[in-house]
Amino acid sequence: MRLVGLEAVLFYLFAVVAVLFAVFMITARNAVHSALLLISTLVATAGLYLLVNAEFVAGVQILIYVGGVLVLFIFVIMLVNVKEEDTNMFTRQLIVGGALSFFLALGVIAILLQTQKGNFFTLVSPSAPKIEQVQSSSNISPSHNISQNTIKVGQELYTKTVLPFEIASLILLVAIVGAVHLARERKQEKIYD
Amino acid sequence: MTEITDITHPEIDTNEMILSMGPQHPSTHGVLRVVLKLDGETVVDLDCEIGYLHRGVEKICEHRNYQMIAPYFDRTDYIAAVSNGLCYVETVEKSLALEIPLRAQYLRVILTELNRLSSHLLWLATHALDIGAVTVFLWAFREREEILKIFENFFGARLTCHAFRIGGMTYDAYDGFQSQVKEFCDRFPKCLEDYEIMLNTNRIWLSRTVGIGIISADAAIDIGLTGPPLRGSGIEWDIRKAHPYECYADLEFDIPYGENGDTYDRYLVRMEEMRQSRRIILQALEKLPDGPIMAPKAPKVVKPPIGEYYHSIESPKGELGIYLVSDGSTQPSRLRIRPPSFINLQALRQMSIGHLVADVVAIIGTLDIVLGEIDR
Amino acid sequence: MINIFNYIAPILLQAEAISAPGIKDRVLEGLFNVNINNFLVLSALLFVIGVAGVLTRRNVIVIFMSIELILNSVNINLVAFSRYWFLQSEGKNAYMGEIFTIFVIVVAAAEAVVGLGIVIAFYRNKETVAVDEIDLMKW
Amino acid sequence: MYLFFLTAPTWFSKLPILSDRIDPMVMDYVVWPLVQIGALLFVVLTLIAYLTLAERKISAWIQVRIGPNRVGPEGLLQPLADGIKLLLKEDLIPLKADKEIFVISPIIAMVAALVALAVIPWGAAWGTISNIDIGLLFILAVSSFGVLGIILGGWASNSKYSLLGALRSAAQMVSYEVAMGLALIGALMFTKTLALQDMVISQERLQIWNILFQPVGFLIYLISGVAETNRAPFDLPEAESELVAGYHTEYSGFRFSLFFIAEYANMLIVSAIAVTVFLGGWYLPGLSYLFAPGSTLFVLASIGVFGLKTLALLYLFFWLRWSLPRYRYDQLMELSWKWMIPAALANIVLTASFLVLGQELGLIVSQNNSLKFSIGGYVFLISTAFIITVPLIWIILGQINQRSRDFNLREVQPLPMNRKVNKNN
Repeated sequence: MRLVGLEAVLFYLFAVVAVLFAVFMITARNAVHSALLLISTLVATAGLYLLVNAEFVAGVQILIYVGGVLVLFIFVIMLVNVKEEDTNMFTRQLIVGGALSFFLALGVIAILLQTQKGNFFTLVSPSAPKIEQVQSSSNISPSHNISQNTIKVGQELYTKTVLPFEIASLILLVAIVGAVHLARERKQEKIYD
Repeated sequence: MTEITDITHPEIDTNEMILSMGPQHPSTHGVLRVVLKLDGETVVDLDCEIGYLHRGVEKICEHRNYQMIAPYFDRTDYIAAVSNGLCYVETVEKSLALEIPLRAQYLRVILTELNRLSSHLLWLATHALDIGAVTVFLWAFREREEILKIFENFFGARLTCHAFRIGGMTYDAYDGFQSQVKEFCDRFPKCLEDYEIMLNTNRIWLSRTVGIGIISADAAIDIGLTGPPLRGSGIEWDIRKAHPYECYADLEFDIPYGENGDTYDRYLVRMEEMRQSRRIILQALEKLPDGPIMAPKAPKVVKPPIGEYYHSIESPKGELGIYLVSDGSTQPSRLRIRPPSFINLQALRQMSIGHLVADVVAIIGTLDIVLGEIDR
Repeated sequence: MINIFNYIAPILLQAEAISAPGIKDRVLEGLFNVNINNFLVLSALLFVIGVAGVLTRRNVIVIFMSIELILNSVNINLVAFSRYWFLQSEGKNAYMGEIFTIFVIVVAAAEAVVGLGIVIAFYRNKETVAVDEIDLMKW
Repeated sequence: MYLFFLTAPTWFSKLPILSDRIDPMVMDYVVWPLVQIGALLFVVLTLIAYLTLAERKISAWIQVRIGPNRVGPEGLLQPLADGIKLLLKEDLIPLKADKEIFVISPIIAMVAALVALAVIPWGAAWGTISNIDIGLLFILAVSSFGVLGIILGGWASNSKYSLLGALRSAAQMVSYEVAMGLALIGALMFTKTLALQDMVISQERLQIWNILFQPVGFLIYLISGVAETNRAPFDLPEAESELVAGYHTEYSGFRFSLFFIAEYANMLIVSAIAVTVFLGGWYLPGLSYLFAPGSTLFVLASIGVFGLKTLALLYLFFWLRWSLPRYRYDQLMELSWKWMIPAALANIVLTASFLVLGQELGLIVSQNNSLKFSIGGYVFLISTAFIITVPLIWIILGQINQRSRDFNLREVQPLPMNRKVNKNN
């Protein structure tokens, strides 16, 4: 796997955006700002997925995360009417937590560098497979020169991973029922019971 | 209505939200301010703040001659100016025990019924607009325009129409008045059908009005509702029938009344009233006699005998009454208006609690209030 | 400071490269030659940022968002692995990483829904969303 | 990365002046998409401006008025005047508003609306800008992104009406997105692809419009599309009689116009997708007999066909808006969750069953990721769609919703179609 030229530039663009906005997200005072910054991170991540030819996952990422989950987050923030936190944005464990995460960062990156030693910053040998380049040929029927990612993912999803797929749908069902039960009000409960 | 609490300055409750609807709001029909206490979008409680249009008409009347008072009444309920003027002159005539010439009576009836049509058309227009049917709004205005043209020819004014004097009328009908009114009446049923095509069979309109703002007959009487809101609840009460004034006794018409007391019934009642008004106008046009338009005995200086007088008529909005206390001088000692909108507005709270914000708008529309009349 | 730099720099730039001539070119060339490791580092960074958010923030909704970020960082890895494996295995079982990502997204959505349901239920009773005030099992 | 952009017409790289100076590859893969994007943005933005005029004119005709007729001949320059007015207006930001989000949310709404234009198959071959693997998913994703602009704009205004509008639109758009997505799945079974251009091509190959197989899906998609774009009778987020102007109550001038453009662009997209998925896109039976497929004339004609179909649907949007009253919020939700979504699910199940049944009966052959029908297959699928699917879904849902009245929070009364008032003389 190797991204060169424009793709590498795009990778760094998306990566920097993702990391920067993630940092801003955990330091934003206002929860809605946090949500918006998280959205930016997620969209940048979707861009990364596109770079590695995972179009379907990128689409799902935006559709579900941005269109569903984050809208839900913003909805809840509006509902509970969270104002800017003027005094204590962080818990008392700020220093401990910060230090812990810093060491975690050091550890993870050190492990990465150790295990992947030799892979970093080295020129990839010419024999490494290149990113597919598909030349378009026909004017009329473009179906064969677009990615087949969705079809492939779909085929594997419904053949090899049917059982996990069903389990996932079960999880969603349980989540729906649970959320409805948790969030309904007392008077609604009274009416139903 | 004893449990009215002051919700304009409530304690903060996180589950409930105070929404101040008005005085600048597209659908409070003027400068009504409705303070809504919402749980989500459900109305938990509401309170009306009125008085933004208060001009002290009643107080002004105490310092004017009886003739000078009359134009003030065009400006209380400016949508139904003719009816309001009629009520005032009839009260004074009642106090003077004046007999009005028959031609003047018939002309008055024609004009007030035309005014009822224009008022109901405006109600239909704004009610439909509140619920989102924009087209009905402009269609109703098209017909109202015809009526206003007749008014302009007759009174010289479109909104604050005023031609009734104590003892009769100022002007007689202009040339072609009868044919113009006749022409309008011939065209009118087709227009009503048009509105009904747009609304009566429309599922959205039905689901927005049926079962909304229900008020029972007993509750309606307790609050003192009059006019279409009362009739919508199933009470057959119309002052034109119960205590006929002018020449209504000679004219044939039906009183429409509903059963369920919801917004849809009130809508149906008003639509039927428009048909009945047209019927009255056509009869009155046919029977319109010749003769004088001013009572010969009408005094130049009006000095009602000492006493208290109350007279009420069926204005488009309900029972419009004037209570007059005379001390024998040329100016009333006290003049009190019983505005139908003011009383009808009191039902808003009872009708809206438990409904959604959108229904409050529909209910304000169905009550057909005019702030000029409420605030006076 | 200089000592610390001397200690970290070889790890960052790889010891044998330092003495080599034209280091600048090599580093730049390496930098613009994105491979799986870059994805791994990015994912690790996002993961750590998410952990920091979970550990330090008071607002429980922001904590939830940080958890989403952590899951997302895992997804980056999975997708990158999927692509890596696609090229290594010539297409055999190549989409498992992406499928796994979809499952992670599903689980994240379910988790967010239930979590936010709890937040709303909690807010109704306590009128706060600060984690350090959520300190009773029952009230 | 794959090439998302479709190929340029053959004459483009041979253009007299440019081809001498620019490499043909660059011409085809850099210059041509840029030309396309520029042309598309110009056409679409002009079209949107004139859609506002069209809406005003059409509403005027419906309401027995004349409509704008002062600026230019027959009011044709009215959009220009409106634009200048909006640009010159004072740009107000409420004091207590959240400034950053207040500024950024109309941009989000507008960008989301315009980005989706990129993948719509405006015409055959080079008439389309790009054809991506996840076309439909991309449209749904981007339009769900546009919801954020509305929600955040309403929230950032720091006004109660705006907030209520934002909350309404959040709930409304999320629920109708579900119905919308499910309604499209039935059609996907016939096209077997998410790429929008390929969908049109598959309909061209079968020589039929998908609406004939998917009447229920089309209806659900259309209704959810109207709801998704916040148009009447589902314009609750901006219901002027209840919420003043909903989420854009506090917006003025250019920022307001961005929301406005986004609304019209969304209408355009919803109509275009309906045309692509259900109404055959640029495919018109007989078009290929008039012009040679692939020729420049053919492409231009296909763009014309697509445009006409889209404009017809847009007219439907206007027509609906000016003749129907507004739904109430809970009724809107009921329509989505109790009618649209179950109906869409039932449609999926029934469509899939009939497809499988057709294959078992040998009327339909599935090969190489595309379907082939015999005459009997067409008759079978169309007749089952209209004779079985439509009435069955209607009856089942009616029954279920009749029963579910007991569980309603609010009492629902049966709607009287012919209630009359009593009269007494």
